[in-house]
Amino acid sequence: NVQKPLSTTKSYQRIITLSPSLTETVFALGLGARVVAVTDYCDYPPQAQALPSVGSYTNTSLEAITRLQPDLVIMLNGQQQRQQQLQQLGIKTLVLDNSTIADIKETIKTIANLTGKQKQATKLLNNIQDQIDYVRSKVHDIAPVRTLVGIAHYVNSDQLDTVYIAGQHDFYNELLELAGGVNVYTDTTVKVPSVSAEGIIRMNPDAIIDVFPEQKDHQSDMKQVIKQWQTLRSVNAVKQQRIYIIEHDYASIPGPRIFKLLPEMAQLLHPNLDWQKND
Amino acid sequence: MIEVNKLSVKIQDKTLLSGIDFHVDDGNYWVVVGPNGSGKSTLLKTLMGILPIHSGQISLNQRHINQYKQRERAQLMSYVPQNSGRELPFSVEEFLKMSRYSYHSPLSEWSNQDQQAIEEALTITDTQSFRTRLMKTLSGGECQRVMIAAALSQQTPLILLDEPTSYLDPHHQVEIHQLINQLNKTHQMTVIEVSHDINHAAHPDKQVLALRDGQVLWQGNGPDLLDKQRLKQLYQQDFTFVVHPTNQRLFALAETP
Amino acid sequence: MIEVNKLSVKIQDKTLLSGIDFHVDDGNYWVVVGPNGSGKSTLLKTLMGILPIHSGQISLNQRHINQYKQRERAQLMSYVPQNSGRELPFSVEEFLKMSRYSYHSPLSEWSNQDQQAIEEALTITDTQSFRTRLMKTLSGGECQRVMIAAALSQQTPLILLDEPTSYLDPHHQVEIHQLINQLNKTHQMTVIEVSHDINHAAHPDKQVLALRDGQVLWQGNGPDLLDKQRLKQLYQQDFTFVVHPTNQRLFALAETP
Amino acid sequence: MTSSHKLILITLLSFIIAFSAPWIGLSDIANEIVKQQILLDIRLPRVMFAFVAGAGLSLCGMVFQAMFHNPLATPFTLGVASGASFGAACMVFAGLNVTLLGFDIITIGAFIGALVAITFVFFISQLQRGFSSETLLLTGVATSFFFSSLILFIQYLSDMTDSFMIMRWLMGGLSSASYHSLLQLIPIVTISTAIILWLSRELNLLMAGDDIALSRGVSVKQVRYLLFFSTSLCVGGIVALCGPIGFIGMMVPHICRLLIGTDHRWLTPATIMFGGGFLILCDGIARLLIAPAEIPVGIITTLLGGPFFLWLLIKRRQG
Amino acid sequence: MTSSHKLILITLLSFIIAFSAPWIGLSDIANEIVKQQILLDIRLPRVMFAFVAGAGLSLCGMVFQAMFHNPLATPFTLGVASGASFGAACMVFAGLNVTLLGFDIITIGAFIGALVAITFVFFISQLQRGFSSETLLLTGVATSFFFSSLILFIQYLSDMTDSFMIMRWLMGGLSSASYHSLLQLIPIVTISTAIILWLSRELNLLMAGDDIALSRGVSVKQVRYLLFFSTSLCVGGIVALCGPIGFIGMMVPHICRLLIGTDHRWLTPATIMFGGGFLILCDGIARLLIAPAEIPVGIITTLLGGPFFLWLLIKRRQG
Ligand SMILES: Nc1ncnc2c1ncn2[C@@H]1O[C@H](COP(=O)(O)OP(=O)(O)OP(=O)(O)O)[C@@H](O)[C@H]1O
Ligand SMILES: Nc1ncnc2c1ncn2[C@@H]1O[C@H](COP(=O)(O)OP(=O)(O)OP(=O)(O)O)[C@@H](O)[C@H]1O
Ligand SMILES: [Mg+2]
Ligand SMILES: [Mg+2]
Repeated sequence: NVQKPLSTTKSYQRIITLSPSLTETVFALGLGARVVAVTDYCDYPPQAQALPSVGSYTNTSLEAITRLQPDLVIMLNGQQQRQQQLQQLGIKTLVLDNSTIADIKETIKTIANLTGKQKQATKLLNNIQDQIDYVRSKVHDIAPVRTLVGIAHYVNSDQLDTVYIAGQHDFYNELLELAGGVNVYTDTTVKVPSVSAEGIIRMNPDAIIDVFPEQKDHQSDMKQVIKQWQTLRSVNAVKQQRIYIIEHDYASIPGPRIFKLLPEMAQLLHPNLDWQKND
Repeated sequence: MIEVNKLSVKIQDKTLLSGIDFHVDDGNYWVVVGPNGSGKSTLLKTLMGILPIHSGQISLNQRHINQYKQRERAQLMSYVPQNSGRELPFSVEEFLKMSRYSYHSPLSEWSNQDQQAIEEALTITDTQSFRTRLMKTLSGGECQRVMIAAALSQQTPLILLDEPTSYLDPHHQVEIHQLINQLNKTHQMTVIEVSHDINHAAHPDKQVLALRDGQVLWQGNGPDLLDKQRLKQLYQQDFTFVVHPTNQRLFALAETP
Repeated sequence: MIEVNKLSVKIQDKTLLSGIDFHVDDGNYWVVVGPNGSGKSTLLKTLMGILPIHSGQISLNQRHINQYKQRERAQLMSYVPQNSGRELPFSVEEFLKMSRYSYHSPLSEWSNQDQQAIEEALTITDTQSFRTRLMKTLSGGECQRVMIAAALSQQTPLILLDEPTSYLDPHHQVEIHQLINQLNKTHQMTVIEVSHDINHAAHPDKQVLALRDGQVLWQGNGPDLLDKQRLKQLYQQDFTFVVHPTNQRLFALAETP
Repeated sequence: MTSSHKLILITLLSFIIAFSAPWIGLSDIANEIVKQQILLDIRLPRVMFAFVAGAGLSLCGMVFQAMFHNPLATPFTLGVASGASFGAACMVFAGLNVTLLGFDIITIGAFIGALVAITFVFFISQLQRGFSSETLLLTGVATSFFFSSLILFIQYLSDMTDSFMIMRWLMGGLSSASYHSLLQLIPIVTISTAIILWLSRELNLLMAGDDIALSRGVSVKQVRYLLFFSTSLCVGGIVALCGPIGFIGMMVPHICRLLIGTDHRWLTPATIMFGGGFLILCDGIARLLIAPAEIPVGIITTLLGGPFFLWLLIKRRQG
Repeated sequence: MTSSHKLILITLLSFIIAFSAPWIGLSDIANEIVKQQILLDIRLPRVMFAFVAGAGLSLCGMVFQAMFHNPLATPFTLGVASGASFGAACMVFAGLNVTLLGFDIITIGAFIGALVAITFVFFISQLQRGFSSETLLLTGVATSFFFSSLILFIQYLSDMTDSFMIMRWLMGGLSSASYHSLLQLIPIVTISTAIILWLSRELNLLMAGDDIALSRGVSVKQVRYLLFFSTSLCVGGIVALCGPIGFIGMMVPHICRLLIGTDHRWLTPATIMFGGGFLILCDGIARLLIAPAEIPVGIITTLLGGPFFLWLLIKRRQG
């Protein structure tokens, strides 16, 4: 039983979003008042935290959703199995993808179209485009910096263990290129490659950007992280002290705020440019 | 009942039996004798379908034995293996009930007849008192008697016994042999028994198959086994003979140098 | 050599042996007889340290047996269990080598003496030809002989044998008994053997311990066992006696009704 | 207490759990329609699904343990589950979103994976002349490892989202239960259960060893093939629909053995009842303990079943 | 070929692998200093670490299989590994950042977890009067399940990143190898190996059954305790430092048994050599196959070892 296309005229009033990035997008479009529930990890904006939860990202409760009688459930395409079950219960669903920059923009448009928030969407998208254009204008004729983007590794030890880095497929890679860098990892087979010391020494990046999504309940201190990287004495980035750490709660959420990473990355990679002008 | 023709049995290129020819009529009592490793157990296992025939053939009631389903075979013959049963996780009664397998379909009820078969077997092997004991807690001789009881519960016209009286004390040895004799005589049960007791084999009502190195050395009537020459050839052992005081038959005693 | 005082043995509240008193001198040959389930195997296992003493005591060379390390015990006594060995994943030679355990530390070399002990055991039990065979491919009697060979390889002054001649053909029965007699006579080896063969037990050089229901019914010199009354009491079985033609001693035959 | 009394008690408890499970924690819902929907469309199929899956997994575990004389055997030992998981992982990785004959593609992938694993193990065991239990076991274990590492490999190749989905799938769970999936599961489990119940007496005899089984009239080889294929299919089906739930298949048979003994004519029904009821219970707790969120059911089965098993074990030994 | 020849061959192969592994794939690096750093600071300790860990895990697997007469036993069967993993997961979850006596907190947590599991299993087995192998085995399995589900629970409670870390840790791997961790591992593994080598003959006798072992002079109970504690500590140490690497401990002993037979005086050294060499080989492949990225070593061990094992199994049966 395939669901009928969602109506663009009916204005959905009871929305449940099943991932942090979707929650953020929905709120950014000014739909906050229509959201009746979110998931455990949706803690931005703060209003979202006050809403009831229907479980975690991988483990949402069918029963909890049904109890709230939503008229639309928005989810990412990793949660398809839930979609089928919700459809069987007669609940409308919307499945979206947020894995690339284009996808993130498309998500904003799609949700806006279904909820009559086209105006807010245009504003949000223009805002994003401005940010992109501004950074691009600054870095477009400068040689890109060979950069390694670390996205996860264990920090509470002296030794650098396995590091998961941005591959060629994700939005970090896109952001990096927009910010005037180029990914030192060029292979395309592995989406989230893991490397150890030897691999990093081989790739020999000129800069290292280590992204940490959140630091709320962890006391791991960033000096320790720097120390870990410094064990790789022969790497250019270490020699030139170009190890940068980015810590933001939004750094791993592919929602509208992810674009804030762009100017930050660009400034780290090209500190000599004039970044004073405000946008 | 059983016709064995040019039977040979191999395990991984090793010949355990070759050119075995003999036949067993209904109601016969055969004793298989021979030195250790001569293939006696192998013969019983092959009859029971545990080891495959390599060449030659065995027919049971004029039908090739491989044409029987295992269940049909089990209704015709039961088997007491040599040296086994001591590690089984069952109680004696459970184990005996399992012997009635071939008479049942999954849905059939446990009948009076089944229960009677078991009770009889328990009584005549003197094992009633172990009924609820776990097999693995029995002594060697107790376990051996339970194994015999299990085979008897199967109520088959033919029974294969591999050294059934090993581990039995003199009283139970006599009793079990008495019992088998009686089954053979009054119920026409056909018996094939492996034994190292030549005086037991030499009984006039019994026939003897003497194996050596996987071949038949001799077969004939029981009393004819008691021949100095023949026994010497079979076992490489000298015997002297005395006359048994009660039955007046010859009784062989192994000579010790 | 061994002194057993008021020994009793229990398994989970069940008394297997109680009030056992006997003592074994150096060079004695004791035969333990008794009906099935009378506790013969239990006694040997307790002596060997496989079952714990519940009350009473056993001393070995005037020292309480629990004061010996297991390794020291194994240098003083070896053991042939009843019914075992048929599932072992070793070759015969490997298994025999394992018998020399107590003479070695992890670093000590395999000595000529070790090899000689094994070769001798292989030869006298007639098992040389199985040397490289896996234990689990042997026939019942072959395996039994290997178990005896393994105990002999241990070269102890005392040997415990639990029905060592079960499964053996007449020739090997004679041979093994011959062998044990000889070890007892010429090497002063102390022997405790469990047997159901009362004629074997009734030899003048042997002493007999008769168990019934976990208690000592009688103990004394071998020939004194052959008493109609005593045997009846022990086994609930009647015997007649003939005179053995070669050694002129009494020979008991179980009466069949 | 005799075995039959114990069996009746287990069955009764199991039914009480089954019939009360759907009703718990519903009182706070005012809206009758919502209540109906939750009860009929969500909980009822889920409870039934839990019963069928729990019963099936426990039963297959019991069969494998008896057949291989090995207390460590599980329904997953012969590689069926890892084959199924591999199939599922492939489908997640390929990212297809198709429904064929009413089955979603992950389920189909899992079932094909299970079949491939079964065929492979069977074929290898044939190459080895005969079907001896130890080599079959080792072949199964090697196969299981092999598929597991292929899964790891796929997980390694995929992005974080897919990798999470695969991990989630590997944890197993009943959240995909619906009338639809129930209808898919029931025939497979019923047929396998029927075959196994049919072969209870043969299972007892297999435990006594091949020689004794043969001499009592069991066609050992055929029975073993039949058991191998029917349990494997059953496990394949269950794993395809709800992922591997480890503890049930391994420990429920042991618990039941401690409760009711080793005779398969009692053990088989007891295992079915206990396994089914136990999974319903655990799933209920998993759903309600920190509602609205759900705890993966595998956590509850173990945290509840593990101590219970140890308690039984100690009690038996000391008693 | 006699056993001693085979052992020499295995040792030789293992050494060739060990000595060539650090040198492969270095030629394309022009910078001599970089080359030196990779060779001395990264590869050398890693190769040595791989040898020690591989040898240790295989050896413990071999001991457990012999001690329990069970081909499915692994160094992880008695719950040591899941205890260690649980300890590690706790530390990841708590997010502490302390170094004690030169050990980082995860390692300490893992080791404490292992000790807790060992003590628990030991204590339970004591409650059951005696130390019979089947109940010990089942106790261990239940314990193992129990800790595993506690891990799942922690994973469930933690956020995505932590949960990803724990998952990663559970895959196991050698990338944390350094001279530092090597120095921590060597004493534990060396002592345990020495004890096990010392008890080779006792292991043979345990395989023959307790009665025979006792009558040959083995103090069965003491030997079993000694083996239990020394293997458990060894496994605990290895798992604490490089996570559970499953295949090695289960399958390498079986491979070696097929190669060299069941006599532990040959099997023990062969298992050490093969296990060590094999893990170096697999780790090398894992590092180099898609360099600069790395594949988890567990994938390679299984994809390489599984087919090899099956091939040996078929060959023996047919030969
Ligand atoms: N799997 C096997 N592989 C190789 N040889 C075997 C195998 N099984 C049995 N044999 C050999 O076949 C021969 C016959 O064995 P069988 O068990 O039939 O002897 P038996 O006459 O019953 O001896 P016993 O009187 O000792 O019981 C023996 O020499 C035995 O070693
Ligand atoms: N684990 C156990 N639990 C309960 N009873 C046992 C256990 N082990 C042995 N028994 C009983 O103890 C008694 C003595 O056993 P034992 O094995 O010593 O007898 P035995 O004299 O060697 O007999 P046999 O001549 O049959 O070998 C037997 O009645 C046996 O059933
Ligand atoms: Mg035989
Ligand atoms: Mg006995």
